[in-house]
Parts: sequence; C-alpha cells; structure tokens
Amino acid sequence: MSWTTDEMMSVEAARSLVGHVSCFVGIGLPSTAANLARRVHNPDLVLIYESGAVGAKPTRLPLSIGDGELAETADAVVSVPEIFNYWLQPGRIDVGFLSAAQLDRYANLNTTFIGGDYAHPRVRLPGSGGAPEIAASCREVFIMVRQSPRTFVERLDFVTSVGFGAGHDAREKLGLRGRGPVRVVTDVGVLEPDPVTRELTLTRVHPGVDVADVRAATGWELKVAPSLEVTEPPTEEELTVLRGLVERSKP
Amino acid sequence: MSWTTDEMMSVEAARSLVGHVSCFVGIGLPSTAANLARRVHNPDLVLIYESGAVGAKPTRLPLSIGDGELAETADAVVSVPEIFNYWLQPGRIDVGFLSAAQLDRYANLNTTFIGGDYAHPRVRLPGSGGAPEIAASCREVFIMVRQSPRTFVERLDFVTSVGFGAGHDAREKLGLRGRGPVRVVTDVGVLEPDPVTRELTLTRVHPGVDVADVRAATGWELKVAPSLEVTEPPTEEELTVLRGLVERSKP
Amino acid sequence: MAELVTLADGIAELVRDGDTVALEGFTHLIPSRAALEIIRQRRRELTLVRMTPDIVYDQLIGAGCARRLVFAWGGNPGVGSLHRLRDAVENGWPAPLEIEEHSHAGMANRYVAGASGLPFAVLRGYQGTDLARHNDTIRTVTCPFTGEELAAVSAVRPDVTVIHAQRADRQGNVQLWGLVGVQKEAVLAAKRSLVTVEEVVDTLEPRPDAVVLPSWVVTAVAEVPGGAKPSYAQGYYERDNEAYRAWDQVSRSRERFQAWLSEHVHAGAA
Amino acid sequence: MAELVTLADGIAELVRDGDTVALEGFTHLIPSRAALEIIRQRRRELTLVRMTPDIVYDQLIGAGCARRLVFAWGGNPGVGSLHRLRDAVENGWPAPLEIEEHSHAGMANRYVAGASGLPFAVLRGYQGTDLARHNDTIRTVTCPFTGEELAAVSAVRPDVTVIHAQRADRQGNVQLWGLVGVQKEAVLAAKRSLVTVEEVVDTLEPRPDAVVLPSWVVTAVAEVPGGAKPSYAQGYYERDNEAYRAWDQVSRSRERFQAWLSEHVHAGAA
Repeated sequence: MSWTTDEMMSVEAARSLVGHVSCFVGIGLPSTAANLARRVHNPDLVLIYESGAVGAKPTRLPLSIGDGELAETADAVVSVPEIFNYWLQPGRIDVGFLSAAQLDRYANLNTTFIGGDYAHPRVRLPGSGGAPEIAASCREVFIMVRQSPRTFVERLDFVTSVGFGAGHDAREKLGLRGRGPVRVVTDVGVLEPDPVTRELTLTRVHPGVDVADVRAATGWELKVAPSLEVTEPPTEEELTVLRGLVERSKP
Repeated sequence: MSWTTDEMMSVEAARSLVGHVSCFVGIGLPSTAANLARRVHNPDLVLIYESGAVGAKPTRLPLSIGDGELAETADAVVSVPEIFNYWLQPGRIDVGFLSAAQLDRYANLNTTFIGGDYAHPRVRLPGSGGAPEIAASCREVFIMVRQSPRTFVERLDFVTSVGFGAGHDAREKLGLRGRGPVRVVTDVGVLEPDPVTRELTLTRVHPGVDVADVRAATGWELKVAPSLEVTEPPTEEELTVLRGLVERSKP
Repeated sequence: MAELVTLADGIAELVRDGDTVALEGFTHLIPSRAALEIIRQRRRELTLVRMTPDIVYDQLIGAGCARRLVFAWGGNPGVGSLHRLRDAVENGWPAPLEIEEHSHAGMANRYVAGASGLPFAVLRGYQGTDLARHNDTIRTVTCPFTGEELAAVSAVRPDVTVIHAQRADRQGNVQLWGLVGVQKEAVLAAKRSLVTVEEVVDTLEPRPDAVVLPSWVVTAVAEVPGGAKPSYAQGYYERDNEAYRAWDQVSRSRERFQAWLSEHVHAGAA
Repeated sequence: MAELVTLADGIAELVRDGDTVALEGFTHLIPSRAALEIIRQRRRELTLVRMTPDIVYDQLIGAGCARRLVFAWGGNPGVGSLHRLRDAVENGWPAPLEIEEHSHAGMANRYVAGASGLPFAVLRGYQGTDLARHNDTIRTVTCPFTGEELAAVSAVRPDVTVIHAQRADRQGNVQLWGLVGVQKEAVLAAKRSLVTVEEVVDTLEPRPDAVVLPSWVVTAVAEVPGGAKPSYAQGYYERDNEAYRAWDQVSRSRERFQAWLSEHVHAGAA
C-alpha cells in the first residue's frame, strides 16, 4: 500500500502514544493521531478534551472539540474550569498533543499572529486556547506540524506556548513542571530535543525522505542526529484504520 | 394555647424570615426556625445547607446537615467547595442563621472553646464549621441563642465568627461585606444592634418577660430601647405547625 | 426569581449599549439566536466576552456591535478563521476592535473568580509566553507559604451573561446537561443573566451530568426552540457541521456578509 | 488504573504509620468501616485530616492512632460533643493531640488547592477571627489588581485519601452521588487513594448528581457493603441516627470506649 505524507505523520504520531495512560487532545492533526492510537496502538488510552470530556471514545473524528459524541461516550463529563484546574494543571495527564502555525528550534509555538505586530497583525490566528497550559503542565508534549520554512522559523512572531524557551534549562527556570515537547512529528520526519541544549534535532526521517529535503523545509540551520533512523512505513492495519476513521468523519 | 420559651424563640425567629429569598441554615435552633418559616411565613424561602443542598425542602427536621432528604428534595446539589465559593462567598444569600455557645455585646460569636486557653481548653467546643464565613458573607445574619449570663458574656474566650468586632465601623474596616447580625432572637426577647455603636440593644421582650429578667440573663450592662415592644404571642397555626414538625422529627 | 420573557424583550431589557456581555457555551449550547437578536436590535459599543468567539461573535463583530473582545480562542472550530474577527483586527473593519486575550485556563479562572466574589484567581499559566505583555489583566502573585510566583488573572464580572440551556420550569429554574462548559460560572459572575431554553416544562426531571441554575440567580428565561443552532443541544438536535463550513464562505467577503445580514437578520425587522 | 483489593489489604498497603490521612465524606458516605480497619491494624502517629471529624475520628483518636488533627468542625452532628476528641484535647488522653483548625470554607479551599496543583488558595475568610492566631496555614495575600487583602490557606496534600462511594466498575472507575461533599477534591489532592464501595458492578449507569472518578486517578478500590454505616449511602441505606445518639454514651467514658474497642474492633483480630 502506498501512503501520503500526512498519513505517515499521523501513523508515526499515533505510535508515540504507546505506553501512555492519558492524552489531552486538540482538534485537527492531534485528534486524528490520538484516535488512531486508541484503535491500533493503545486501546486503553484515555482521551481528554478541553471541552470537559474525560475518557471520550468517539467513533469518528470530531470536527469540534465539543461534538456531542465526546460527552456521550466519556467516563466523566466535567466543567471547563475543572478540566483546566483539577485535571490539566496538576500534571496528572501524560501527553499533551499540540499543533502550531509557527515553531522555533526550541519548540516554542505561535498560534497568535504572523507578520506585522500584535496590535496590527498581518494574519491574525485564533490564539492560545488551551495550548499554553497544555504545553506547561502535561508530563510530556508531542507536537504535530507539517514541516516548511514558513512554519519552522528562526524567530516566532509571538510566543503563545513555551517549549524550551531559549534552550538549556530555561524551561525549568520558568517553573514549568512538565518535561516539555519531547517529540515533534512532521510530514517528513521526527525531531527531538538535544538532552543538553534542548535544540530540536532531526532523529528520524520518514521512508523516501532525504535529509536535504528536511533541511530545505526548516527555517534554521537544522541539527541532525549522527544515528539518523528511518521511520517504519505504515502497516496495512494502520492505514486501513486511519482511512476508515477519516472516511467515517467526512461530512 | 400555652407555649414554651423555646417555642416562642423559634416562632419569632421564623417570622424574621418574611420577605427574604434565601437562607443559609445550620442545624439545631436555626433549622427549626427556617423550616417553620417555610411552612407558615414564607413558603418560597430557599433553604441552603452547607452540605451542598440548594433549595432543600425537608419534610422533617434533619438531625444532621447532610440527611439524605436534603439532597433528594433540593433544586440543585453541589459540592462543598462550590457551596462556599460560588454561593456563600459572593454574598448572594440573604440570611445566615447562626447559633453560638458565647456571644458578646457586639454579636461576635464563640463556638471554639470555653475556659483555659486555646492549647488547654476547659471545654473544647466543635469549632467554626461554616460559621465564620456565614457571618461574614450573608447579606444579613440572624442569631438564635438562649439567653443566660454564661452565654451572653462580657468577653469571648475566642472569636470564632465576627459580628461587629469592637463596634462602630469595625466590621466594615475588616472588609466584611454582609451587614452582619441584624437580629438576635433569644428565649426572652429580641436584641438589635444600635445603628451607631452596633451594641446589641434589647428592642423586644417576649410576652410575660420582664426587662429585669433579661438583664439578669445578660453578662454585661444591657442597653434597652426606649420604645421597648412586646412580641406577638405565637398563633395557633404557628404552634401547631412547629409542634408537628418537631414531633415528626423524633427518632 | 427569573421572569419568563420573549427573546426580543429579554435582549431589549437586559443588554444595553456599552455593556460587557458574555455569551457562553463551550462548543455546545451556544446562544446563537440571542446573538442574532442583539444584532437585530443594533446594540453598539459592547465589550464581548467569550472563551471561544466562534461564529456568533464573528457575526456580532462584523455587524458593528463590538468595541472590545475578551477571549481565548477565536476560530471557526474545525474549519479555520473567523473572517469578520480577522477583518476587524487586521483592517479595522467595520470598526477597530480592541482585544484582551487570555488562555482558556486564564479565562475559565476569571469567570471562577467572578462567580466566587473574588477580585482575582491564581493559576499556573502564562509563564514564558508573550500574552502578559499585551494584557494588564494578567499579573503575578507570590504564594505566602512557599514564595513561589504564580499567575494571577483579574475576575470577569459581565454586566449581563447570556446562555442557552435545554430546559427551564415555569418558576424559571434552568437545567442544562452534556458539556456544560463555563456557563454556571458565567451566569454567577454576571450582574444580570438571560437564559434561552429549548423548552419550558412543568418539572425538571433530574438528569445525569446536569447543572441546575435556581430561578433566584437568573434574571430572565426565554423559550427559544433551536436557539443554539448551528451549535447543538444534546438531547434535542446535533451540531450542523455543514453550517459552520458554509459560514466560512459567507464571512470571507464584506459584501457577502452584509448581504447575509440584511437577508437573515434585519429582514422583517420592525 | 485502580486495583481491586480487600479492605484489609488496601489499608495495609496504602495507610502507613506517620501518614497524613484524609477520610472524607461530608455527612454522607463516610468511610466508617475503613476507619475501623485502620484502628484494627493499629496505625500510629497519623495526621488525620477531615472537615467534620465525626464519630469516625473520635474512634481513631480514642484508639491512639492520631498525633495531629486537621479539621473545621468536630462534633457529633445533631447530638453534641465528640468525647474522645475532647478528652484528647482537654486532657491529653490517650495522648496529646495537636490541632490545626480551619473554617469549612478554608478546609474546602485547601483541598481545592491540593487538587489543582497549587500551593495555596484565596478566599474571603477569617477576617477578625482568632483562628489565624493559632494556625500558620492561614495567612494573607494581596490582590495584584485591587490591592485588597484576602485570606490565603495552604494546600492540603494527603499521603492517602480514603472515601466511600456507592459503586465501582470492574475497571476501578468509581461513581458516587447525592451529597458528594469534598471527596473528588480530597482524592485528586492525595498522593494515594483508597475507595470503599457498596458494590462492584459491570457497568456504571449514568445517574443524576453523580461524580465519576476515573480508574486512573484512584489507587485501589475495595468492595465493602455497608461501609458507610452508621452514616448513609444514598440509594442503599439511610443514616442510623440512633447509632449517633448511642455513640454519645459509649464515648463518654474511657472505660466504655475501651470495652467497645475490644469488643467491636479488635475482637477476632488476628
């Protein structure tokens, strides 16, 4: 079976969820990956949506984080203040799954604006939503984003959510208690923070992707791990389930 | 019909609840009065118990503030943190109904200990429970307590709940937003704070009670209003309902 | 005790020019019809508060009702941008829009503080982000026990909160269930409140995951069947995802938006 | 994920000498049987936390399990004093008892802070009272927006919280309903938790006014029918008011209390 780069990205992100108990899920790419993981890689994964659904088991991909099926299939339904105060903030959720319009080499994220300045932005984006505290408080953060020089930038126009700040121990100095973004899964490979500098380093390319392609898709001088690996291609099961999920979720 | 002094006290306290929307009820004397009021004087009175029952409609007097009937008959059942944070603290409840082991001339209350000192009390009382914040936050506070020199004291052994502090504008200076104890109903009469000094002043005696009796039952030099009134005796309806309520609530 | 009113009377009475207005409903039970009525009555200079502005605030902003927006996430969920919101922020059309921007956690806690009668709330949030640089309602507070520095957000106290619920009884007690979002806090934080409901019933049967707002904390209730569409009301109708996608097209151009306004909101207005 | 255990194993595993232990249940669903098991296993030097100590803590204190009591209201509801608690505070019998005393609002907010991962909580409380004079966990904090001074209380983080609930399913998800008190907060604030339940069922049917604690935030669940008696479990049995009245007599004298201990708790112990 052949596959698209988006499919490879979703499959690889879903695989990251093996061994984790709970995942705070945003809409879009992270939702696809988390729902795929619950079907194939980790059937007991607890999906938590900021709309208040704890342990949701949707049969299709919700268009919004508040689709009715989330509440109807959840183990518990709680208020929005409670989701943030009792569930996210204390660090009891294993994985936070985020995406972004811009990301820098320390995995800081921008979902606020691009171009111009804050008061007069060229492109106004939706803003922070739950992301700043998901990035701060989950035990680990996974990021899913399609890699391009417009997205992987030298300098963010706005820091909406913190990864590793200016690198090294900047994150700890800010008092953030979760480990931060431990994996960035893109359509061309996987990046992980250097253990010391926390700079994102290419550790894996997807099948058929050259390192040169990844460099070209990165807006900074990309570091590459000496022992670069190649992602396992999607299995037939992974692709079948993923496609079924997407198909079932079409309007 | 004849009546006991406790019955007169309950009836007079219940009458105080005319014209009020909501009442935060403790157990014991206040519960009897509030439940009597809902039957005779103010059928729409919303009873709120600190156990989380908002709009409870018990058919008998609960022995504990958490009797099952409170939740089963309530308009809404909420958690204990919510009762204090969302319902009591913002000052949305009209009347708080309290009792105490000791009370001083400024209607400050002690329910913590009597005699000795805090670390080595002669008599250890149950403590504050919800009282300090009921006294602080309800729009008005009514107090019910049997009058005696041991109860109506010159100086409290411990300030558990604040009435008017040291009098005058001491309460406002503490930042307390409710109006404080506007009525103290006892088994011999009714005391109300002087508009200026906030010292409790005898404004009413129950039928058959002499001012001298009230003075003898007070541990400080009691002020008496020039226009002292006499409480209307309990009506037959009031007594019948009260007795039925008490009878139905016996073990 | 809450009064039973028509939607038009409820908005006329409770939402005033210059008010701080919160329309809440977190992806579910969004008070969409109430928003249209505010536009129809041509309210102006509103400060609009909402965690997720959604298409209801896109409409209010495009129609020129808003002076200021207080929010945390301003998109069309699952679809993309709110084009009227963007046009106001990027180009000042139809009028400049001030923004006061928080995270979800910050906004939720601002309502909690409002509902609790406190001037502020404490949370672990905002550290290292650029949000506080542009927003004076985000500060810090030091824990008097540990010395730790935490984020503080000021309380939100709307002049009026509008929500949609499944039911009310004839006494004005309100019941909502499913994803109940931040509606209880938004109503309890407000000076006045209007609740639109799918139906007024004789008795509110207890339901799992239900929130009840007693009549005495609600100002007015209006029966507005379908009042949350194209959002959904669990137990009544589902989310009209197609309408959210269609809004993307309607809202992309000022002209199409204005045509929509004339046709769908102001047509037949008195 | 929560493990299904026997009560004896659950207490043996999760409650250790010297622990800070919270047994919660606000007048309803009081984990009475778990308290007796703690006594039976002769735990010592515990810091006992509970909003309303009730007769369960009277028993633990009289039996010499406690070093310290953290509480807000220590009476026998509707009956009178807790005589064993009083004997410990007034006379140091069977051992001196340190006390850390709050109001209900203060204690509730200490659990909220614990459950929220915050070091403290803010409330309007304690002003003008003598409580803060004797308690270092009550301080003040200044609002960074208004300058107002408010009360601050430190978070409670029990080593272990024990609660009683109506039901759990075989995966260890817990469901309780009726007056749910502060149990969710007490479990979420704790490092470990043990939930005794009336019954373990295949499926938790949704119920009005229910709280669900997912299995992954609970350490262990033990099936203990009648585990709340003489308190009550809504839907299972009513409060045994007579037993509360009878406790007054049992607890008045050290001798009668000790006879009760031998007969009702330690008899038949291994």
